[in-house]
Amino acid sequence: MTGPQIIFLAVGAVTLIAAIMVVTVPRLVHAGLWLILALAGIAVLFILLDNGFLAVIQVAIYIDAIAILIIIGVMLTRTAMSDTARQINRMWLGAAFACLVIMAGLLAIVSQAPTATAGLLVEDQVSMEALGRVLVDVDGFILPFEVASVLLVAALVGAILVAMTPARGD
Amino acid sequence: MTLDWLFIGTILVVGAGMAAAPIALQNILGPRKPNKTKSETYECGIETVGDSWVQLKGQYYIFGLIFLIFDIEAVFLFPWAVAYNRLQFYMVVEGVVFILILAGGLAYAWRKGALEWV
Amino acid sequence: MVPLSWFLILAAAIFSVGLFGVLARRNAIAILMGIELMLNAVNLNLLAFWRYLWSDSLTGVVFIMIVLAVAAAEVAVGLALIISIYRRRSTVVVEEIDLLKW
Amino acid sequence: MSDPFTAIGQFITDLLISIGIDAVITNILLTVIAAVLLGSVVGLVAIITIWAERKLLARVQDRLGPNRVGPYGLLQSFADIFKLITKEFLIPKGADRYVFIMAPLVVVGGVIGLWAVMPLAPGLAGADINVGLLYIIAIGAIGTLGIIMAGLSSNNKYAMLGAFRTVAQMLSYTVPLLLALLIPVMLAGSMGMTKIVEAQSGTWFILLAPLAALIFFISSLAELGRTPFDLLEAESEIVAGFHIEYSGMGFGMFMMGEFVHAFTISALFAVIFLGGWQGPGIESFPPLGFLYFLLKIVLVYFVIIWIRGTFPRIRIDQMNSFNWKFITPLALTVLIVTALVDKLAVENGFNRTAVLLASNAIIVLVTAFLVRAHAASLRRRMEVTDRAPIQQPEAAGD
Repeated sequence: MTGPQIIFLAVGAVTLIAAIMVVTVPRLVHAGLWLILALAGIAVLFILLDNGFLAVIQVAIYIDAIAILIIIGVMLTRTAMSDTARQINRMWLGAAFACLVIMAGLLAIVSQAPTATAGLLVEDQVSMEALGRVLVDVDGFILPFEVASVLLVAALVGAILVAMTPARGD
Repeated sequence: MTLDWLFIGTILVVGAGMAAAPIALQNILGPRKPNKTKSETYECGIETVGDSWVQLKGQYYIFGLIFLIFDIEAVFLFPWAVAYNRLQFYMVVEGVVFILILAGGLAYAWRKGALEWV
Repeated sequence: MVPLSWFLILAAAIFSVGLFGVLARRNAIAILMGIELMLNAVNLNLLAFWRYLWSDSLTGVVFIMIVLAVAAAEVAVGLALIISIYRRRSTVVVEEIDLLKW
Repeated sequence: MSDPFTAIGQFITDLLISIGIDAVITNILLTVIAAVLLGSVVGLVAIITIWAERKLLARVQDRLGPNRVGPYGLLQSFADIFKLITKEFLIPKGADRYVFIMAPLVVVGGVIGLWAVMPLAPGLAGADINVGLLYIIAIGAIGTLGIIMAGLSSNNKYAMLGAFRTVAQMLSYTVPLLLALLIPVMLAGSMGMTKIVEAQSGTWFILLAPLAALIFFISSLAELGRTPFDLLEAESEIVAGFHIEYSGMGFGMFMMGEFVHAFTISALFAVIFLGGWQGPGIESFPPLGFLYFLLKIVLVYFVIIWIRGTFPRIRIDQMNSFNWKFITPLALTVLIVTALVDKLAVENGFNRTAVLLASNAIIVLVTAFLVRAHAASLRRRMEVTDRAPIQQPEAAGD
């Protein structure tokens, strides 16, 4: 057992428990807070995978923006469904079974995964400058880069259009 | 590199500890005589009616939404900004186009009246 | 060093948990949370593969950034739809919004 | 190897290895000790900051300020701490116990965590990661989460409304903050905080990007919830907002988080725009850099207190439109103009400082003209309708 392995097991266990809590706790606000813990666990795992940039943007986007937005959404729609109401639908046993089957399938595939060892990273592979360059290079990812911008604007426009439509009697 | 992240993890824990220690200390030193009136919700002396879950305005969602979109924009733009000094002119223009598209989104929200505090 | 398979197993487990949330939860926002968990598991998988097998190119990192952008757009529009439905129908239970038109 | 901090670190490392501790464990141990030390020092600095702020604010308002406990009232903050510690920690009825207690921890932890990447002196920075600035943004916004937790768990209508208003304000003002921070990154060519400071060895960024510095400063004030943006915690008008149900040290920790945050923002401004530890003579004697850094922090912090003592509070709709209709479009314009002009200037061999200053000046002039025209049209409309001036001319205006 090396240091990273111990950290992986601890963080992985916390992440998994948090994920299970997200889908099982009855109070939705608590589910949101557990979701934040799970996302933070994933960020630590990103650091273990030697990519500090993605770890930081995981916190910046998922925890600071998406999770907060979800909690705001929970608060806005809270009166529609009380926390004491049934949160799990009638077919949850079937769903659990299906998930177990899928997990078994995934594990079967994972068992065939190559036993690769991580090579040493050279500075260039984690350098922000190379990443910034490849994002706007015509031989790089210029198209996804600009399309991402269009996608974000489309989401912004669409969400404002849908959420701002006045309801009856509003 | 790894030690840097260890440092960050430790200081985050220490930071939380800096807040936890006084609160724990207060729990030991401070008095603890709870009574019914004391643990009532504080509402300037008026008795609380109903539960605390007031209906929030949809406006908060719009602000969170615009923040989310610009947050992601920034994440895409920060690597671009780091590489800025070594980029050719057309690459800078691509970044500017990226910003302009999002500025268009902001202009739409403005025209639609989503930015007003109601 | 942590073996690659550990990351893959953890990602598979988180993915399945998220899928359970999507299939079994009644509240639409809880379903969105399940989807976020699944996307995160996918990201973890992508980054593990990038680190162990393709660390000589930046494709994996850019891929994850795009997934983040898509996840954000999905949450933005999804929540807007849920809020809109809530305003019109006063419900967020997915079983009760199974009509295409009302 | 020449600077004393590396030398001291090396000395302690050698010492520990020589008494038979494994090299890796030594490194880990030293890192943890350094982090604990830095975190505690920052936490303690807040106590002095509170005294300094109260004293200065009192002088601005022609009062004496704390002067009973200790010389010049220096021990006043400690007296306050002892008072708060001996109070009862109330958890209101129906509150969400664990979330309620966790909330101040998240707020304070997030603020102190910012110091991890702060370059304190040449060769002395807690963690020199290459995404330092993005880390600042990510962890800096964690406070929002703490506020939401406090609001949700208090089981109080006012706490909840206050929390969501605060969150809306913080989220809104993060947008111009993000856009303004892109400019120093562009100029420095790095997100590492140490690299940003090193890039300012010639000219400080406040000269290259004065508007970005101003936008960063204003939106930081709003994130802090400081005057003139303290309308959400206005003690004299509405109850305290999201921390209404916190008593004793729970409240004290939110307070401490706020003061440490103000201090941290000053430090960030000093690092990003005022050259951090840069100053004359640091090459020959690096520890001097620490002194320069401290001086710059105190300078910025003084300006924050000065503003607090001077400006009135703004209304919530003014706060909102000031952000979305003035600062954010301005930040977008500054970003685009800087990106294009700087590239063209550098490619054609112009002087970077002169060109950037000139473009900033032009933006200021155009903005002033537009705001003037807008205010004039508002005034005209008011005269035509002959109504009482319900709506003030744009908060940003004259």
